[in-house]
Amino acid sequence: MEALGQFFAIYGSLVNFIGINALLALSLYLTLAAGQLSLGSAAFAAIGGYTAGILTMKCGFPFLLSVAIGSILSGLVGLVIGLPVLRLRGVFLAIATLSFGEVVRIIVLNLDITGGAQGLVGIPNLTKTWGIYLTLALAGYSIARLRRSRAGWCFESIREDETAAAAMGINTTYYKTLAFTLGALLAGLAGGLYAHLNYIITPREFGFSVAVDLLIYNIVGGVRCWYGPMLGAFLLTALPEILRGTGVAAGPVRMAANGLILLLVILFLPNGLVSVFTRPGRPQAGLPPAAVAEEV
Amino acid sequence: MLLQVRDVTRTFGGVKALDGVCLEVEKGGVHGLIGPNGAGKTTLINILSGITAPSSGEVLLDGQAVHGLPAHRLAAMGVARTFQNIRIFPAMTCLENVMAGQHMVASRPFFPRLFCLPSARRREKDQRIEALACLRRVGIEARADFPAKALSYGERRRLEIARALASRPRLLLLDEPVAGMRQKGVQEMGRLVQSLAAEGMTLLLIEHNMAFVMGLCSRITVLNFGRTLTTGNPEQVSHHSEVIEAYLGVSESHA
Amino acid sequence: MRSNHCRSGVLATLFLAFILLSGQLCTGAAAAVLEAKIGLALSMTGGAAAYGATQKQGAQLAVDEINAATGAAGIKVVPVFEDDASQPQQGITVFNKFINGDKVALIIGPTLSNTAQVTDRIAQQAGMPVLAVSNTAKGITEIGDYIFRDSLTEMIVIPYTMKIAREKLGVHKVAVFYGNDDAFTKGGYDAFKKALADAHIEIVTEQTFAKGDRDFSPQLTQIKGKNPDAIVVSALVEEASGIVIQARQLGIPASIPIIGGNGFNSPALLANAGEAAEGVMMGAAWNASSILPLNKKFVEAFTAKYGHPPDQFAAQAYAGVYLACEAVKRAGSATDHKAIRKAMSEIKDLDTVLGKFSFTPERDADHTPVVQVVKGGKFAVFGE
Amino acid sequence: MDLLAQQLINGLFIGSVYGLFAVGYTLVFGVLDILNLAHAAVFTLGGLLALWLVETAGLSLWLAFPASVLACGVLGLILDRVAFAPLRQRADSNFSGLISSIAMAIIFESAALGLFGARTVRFPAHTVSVHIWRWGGISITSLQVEIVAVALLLMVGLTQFLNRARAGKAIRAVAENDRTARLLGIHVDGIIAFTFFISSALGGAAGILFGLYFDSLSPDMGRSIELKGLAVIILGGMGSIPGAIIGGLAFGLSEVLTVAITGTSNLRDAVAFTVLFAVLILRPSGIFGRRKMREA
Amino acid sequence: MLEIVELTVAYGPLEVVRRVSFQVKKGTVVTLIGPNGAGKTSILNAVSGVVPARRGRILFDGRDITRLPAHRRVSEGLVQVPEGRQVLAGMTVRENLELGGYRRPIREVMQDVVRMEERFPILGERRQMMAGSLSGGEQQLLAIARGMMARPKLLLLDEPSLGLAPKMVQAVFETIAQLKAEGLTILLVEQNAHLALASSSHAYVLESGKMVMDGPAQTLRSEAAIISAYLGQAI
Repeated sequence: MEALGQFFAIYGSLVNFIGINALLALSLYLTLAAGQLSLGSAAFAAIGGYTAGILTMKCGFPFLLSVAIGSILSGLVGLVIGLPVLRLRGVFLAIATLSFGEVVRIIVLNLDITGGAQGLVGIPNLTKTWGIYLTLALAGYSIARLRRSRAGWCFESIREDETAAAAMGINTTYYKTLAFTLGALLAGLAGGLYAHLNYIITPREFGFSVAVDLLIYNIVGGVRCWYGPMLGAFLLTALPEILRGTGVAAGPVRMAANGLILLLVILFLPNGLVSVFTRPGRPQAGLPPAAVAEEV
Repeated sequence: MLLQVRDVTRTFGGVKALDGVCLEVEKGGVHGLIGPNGAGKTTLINILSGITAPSSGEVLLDGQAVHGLPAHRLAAMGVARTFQNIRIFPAMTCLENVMAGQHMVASRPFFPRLFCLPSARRREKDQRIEALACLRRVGIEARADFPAKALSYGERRRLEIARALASRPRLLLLDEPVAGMRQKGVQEMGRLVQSLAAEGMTLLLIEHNMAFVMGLCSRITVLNFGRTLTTGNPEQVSHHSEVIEAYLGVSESHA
Repeated sequence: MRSNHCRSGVLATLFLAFILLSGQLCTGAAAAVLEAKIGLALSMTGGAAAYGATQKQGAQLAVDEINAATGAAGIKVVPVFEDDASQPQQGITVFNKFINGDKVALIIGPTLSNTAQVTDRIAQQAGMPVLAVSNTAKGITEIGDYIFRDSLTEMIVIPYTMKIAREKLGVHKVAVFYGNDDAFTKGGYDAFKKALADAHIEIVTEQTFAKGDRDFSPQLTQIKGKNPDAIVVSALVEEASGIVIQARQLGIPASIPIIGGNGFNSPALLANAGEAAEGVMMGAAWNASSILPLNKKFVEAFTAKYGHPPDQFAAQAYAGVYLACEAVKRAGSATDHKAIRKAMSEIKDLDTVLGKFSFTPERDADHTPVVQVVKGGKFAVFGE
Repeated sequence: MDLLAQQLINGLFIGSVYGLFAVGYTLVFGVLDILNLAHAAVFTLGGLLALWLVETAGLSLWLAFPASVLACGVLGLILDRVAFAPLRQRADSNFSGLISSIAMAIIFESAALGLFGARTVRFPAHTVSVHIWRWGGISITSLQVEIVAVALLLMVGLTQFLNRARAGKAIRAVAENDRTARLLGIHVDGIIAFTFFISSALGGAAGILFGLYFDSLSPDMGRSIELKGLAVIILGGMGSIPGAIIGGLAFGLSEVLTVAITGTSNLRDAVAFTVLFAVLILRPSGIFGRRKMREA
Repeated sequence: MLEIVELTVAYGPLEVVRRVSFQVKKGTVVTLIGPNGAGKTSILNAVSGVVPARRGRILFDGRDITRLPAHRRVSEGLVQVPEGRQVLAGMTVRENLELGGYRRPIREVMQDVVRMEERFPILGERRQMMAGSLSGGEQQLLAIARGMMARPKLLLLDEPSLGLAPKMVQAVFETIAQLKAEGLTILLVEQNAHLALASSSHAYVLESGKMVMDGPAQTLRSEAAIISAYLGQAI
């Protein structure tokens, strides 16, 4: 028990970050689940985080209300942005959302109310570990339950084959936008929790590299299953500490090890870490269908 | 008439894939659409299912103009289809593929599911039973829990049809349902099509296997170079000299 | 259906393995008489890697010197260097590890003010003394009574510099150029703005750049068009060198001085800007050209060991290790954080490479800044 | 008037730098439809390696330049072999390729950090002689002229290579239809490796010129240009060589004109990325792109 | 010249060609006919090396080339003109021709390009046009000419009449007849059975991945079975 206490004393904050990153990864997962590659989650987290932080700090709103408003505002922005950008596909969508993220970051940097580069300082520390994990559990549960609902079926069908999904009667525009908006809502929520974790948030914490990190969590964890992104977030957030623990020297070597592990996962676990846990016995053979269809 | 196609033209970058095509499909009939490769058959099916819009012309479904409507609206009006290059959802199981196909007819509210209400479980159970029935219908019930990508070619075709059936369509468009199948599979597919027609479903099918087409269809339309060559019953069509020419090439007597 | 296959047990197993793994780290600190374990949280990778690297060099030099003289000084330093990757998130874990795992006497760092805003609160709550050696942002020492810093802030350095500039150069209208996406440079800008207002100097234009920018010509062109008496720049040395070179290339004459703050006080400015740096003025916490024996010895030893001269960050880290040792020595304990805190706060007029050093009652550095100018490829004290 | 003229020159110049970076970037995208996010890391290594050759190995720049460009080409071959070739048959190859290129970027950057240190360094003074010409209030340096010239030369040269040389035509054939290319007897895998070689060599060359002009090289120097490079190849049309250069110029000019017109530089990047966003929405194929929008 | 022994081609679980054997003698035109999906294209692709043979052997000029990479087979003189023409639409007509001779010395190629443009005047007229802007028939001629640029010993023609207007079909088959007269060996895949049989000496009939019949083209032309394979028993 003492070891556990010791563990939490050192790694309590890491546990918090894992929870937040898992939430953010889930928010991206929602759009990926509908087959859309978005890199906007970091920007939505910024919108939610700054809104919530400012409301608590400057308007004296209660914590939960601030976080809720931040999340809803982020969702609304997601809706407005989603409608035009979701006509794009693949990397084009990714880059459009990325440039949206840059614009958000620069706006935050230039506003007075956000504290500019020095960040929003002095946000009360109200987010608790149990709060993060309760949210994560609820979000994870909801997303897991979403799977068999109408929207869940639509997301999955669109991801698998958008044309076939449309021919089956799915209003693809509606459901893509829905996925995007829900993702923004969740990212905003995670941002709000994050803002109340460390007394301070700065624009740099919501930049390009964070957006890419979230994508990496999803791909490494696996996007075929709702817990994949959480697993990815867990592993990659903890990785620097694991490497620190195993005595890999600080600095470039640790960074290289980080990159190497990412590379190995991509090369050898095509469906991410979750595929390690997929029960064998279910036949998985076969080329992607496109290869078959083309030749016959 | 369930379906009327009037003077439909579709161009792609200056090339006319369809050029003034007319077509009428009776309610409850099995209508064949044949013609050599590149005749525009698939383009026509794409227009009828809303994947592409016609450049000009009209499509009427039950007397109502539907051309240019998006695919999901046409599906809501009872049009289902399969694809020539089989577009099943490879990562889902067969049962899941069919359950996804129930989109138009199944009620799946989120909140009862979220709270694990019995109603949600009951509903899902019913839908599962119905989906299994669709799989049974096409003869791959035993594959229900297989991932779709693990199926053989013929099974994939059938799965795609099962998925289309799940939406209980009025009009089913089949794009080469027996391509690449062996004789036994062809016969089974023929029986399936007949039984569907017997239940009052209307079918429009593209197929190269003439035995299949001739044996099943009450009427056949022949396309060549984007135009309607002729429409008639199998007997008329198979003895139509232009049809034979289109298929076998210019025979020497004509050359 | 597939959700049946999702097993949370897997997560739990991983988690357990992780706990076991980390348990190994916590093999407690061996107790030796006055063996001072000092945690140094520095940015060795990421955006601030260049600063972390030079800080580590400066600190290591001090550690080596102190340990070489252990017999006389009666104290042995065991440094624990950790990389926070320039990220607050990792900084927190590093601090928690220092406090609860390594059980260090005190912590030096972290490199970035943004990180310090977060980590120092943790240390304050845990009653762990922290000595900042590079944070210059507002409000760091206000976090609590366990937070000290030996880095003179821009708020002190810059007003002094502007006063001198106005008196000696007759500067009346200036252009301000600063990095607006970085806490240090933005803080410097705030300090400049306040100092300029206090000194009644007019600002003709304000321009900004972003961290990592290499091309400053559009902004400098705008500035040139406004004909200021001087250009006041708040930048770190990477950007500072580029700004200085490009200003001169664009034909802004040497008669219009460029005035900077702490960020400019680095040999990298001389190395990277070369001749263009001639005449650049800066307020700084550390006098690189000081001929005081302590400082001369430091510069020589540093240059000999690493092959390049030290910068202000190295000097402040170097001084920080000495200050930390002094506090531990006076407290007579490497584990009594309260005593170390008290001893630290009582340091007065200690000879360091920064000059005669004391802590203010607010635990900030108290020593006179210096206004330097680049002359003949070297830093010189302005007006001397 | 001088002011505006000078700003236009500034824009032309920085635009050429963006273009130089983007040329190699866009080449790989044109052939493989994959964003190679390690391009920025190769760019950095190119500059740092040339510096090391000049400073430590004592070579003249005329030797160091080709040597390090060649070395970067070899890095490109490694990149292809390790990060891209193994994924090529995978259905999600541009998803996973994106991630593996990020992994390689991390590894390359850590190598730069480990080998060359984190400090910002520069080529020894007078490695190249610099002239400054002044007319009235306008000034241009010889290096600026040289870089614009190199950018234009590369644009023309590379376009000519692709249009006239047999290997260039083979690259275009592979880009258009790799199956047909194979039927024509083109060794497709070899051509792809060759494309990576050229692309990375160009990236390295851009890194050296960048380092020479700005007198500053550091392991993270690729980061700030990476995102802008992405913007440039979208503006120019992915895969289009003239597009990359002209897109670079357009992006550079949009930056300086924002500064010149508004008088402040706070919104410089925000305007640039808003333009990018708008271009994506209104004309996803870019200014010079003729290719259809591609699926993910 | 070409001998196929027990060739099986499969995509994942799906075997599209099962144990097919046939041969093409030097200087002859041999046709593979059969309905859509019979596996004709897959055989050609296996011979060209763009899809792997799952089982069986491919012998060319007596040499086993089953494992030879595709680009090396072109050097050996085994050249495919793919179905649907597959010209490089974004490149000019001339560039398409040049790339046809990719594996040959550049000087010879330039001479051959000129020769080819003389032979197909329409291609000469359009040499600077994008190949994608040609009509279907012109594209087919270009594809054949491009294939000839490799100086093939054996030309594999996949559905040259596909989607072409009757007039163009005739032009294409006239070209094939000329090539045959010049002594070129051709393996032809065609759904236009009459034309194909008229221009070839031997034919193999495929159905569902299996060889169901073969014989001299003249004999097969009168076979009712051919017609039934295409139009079903109804005729």
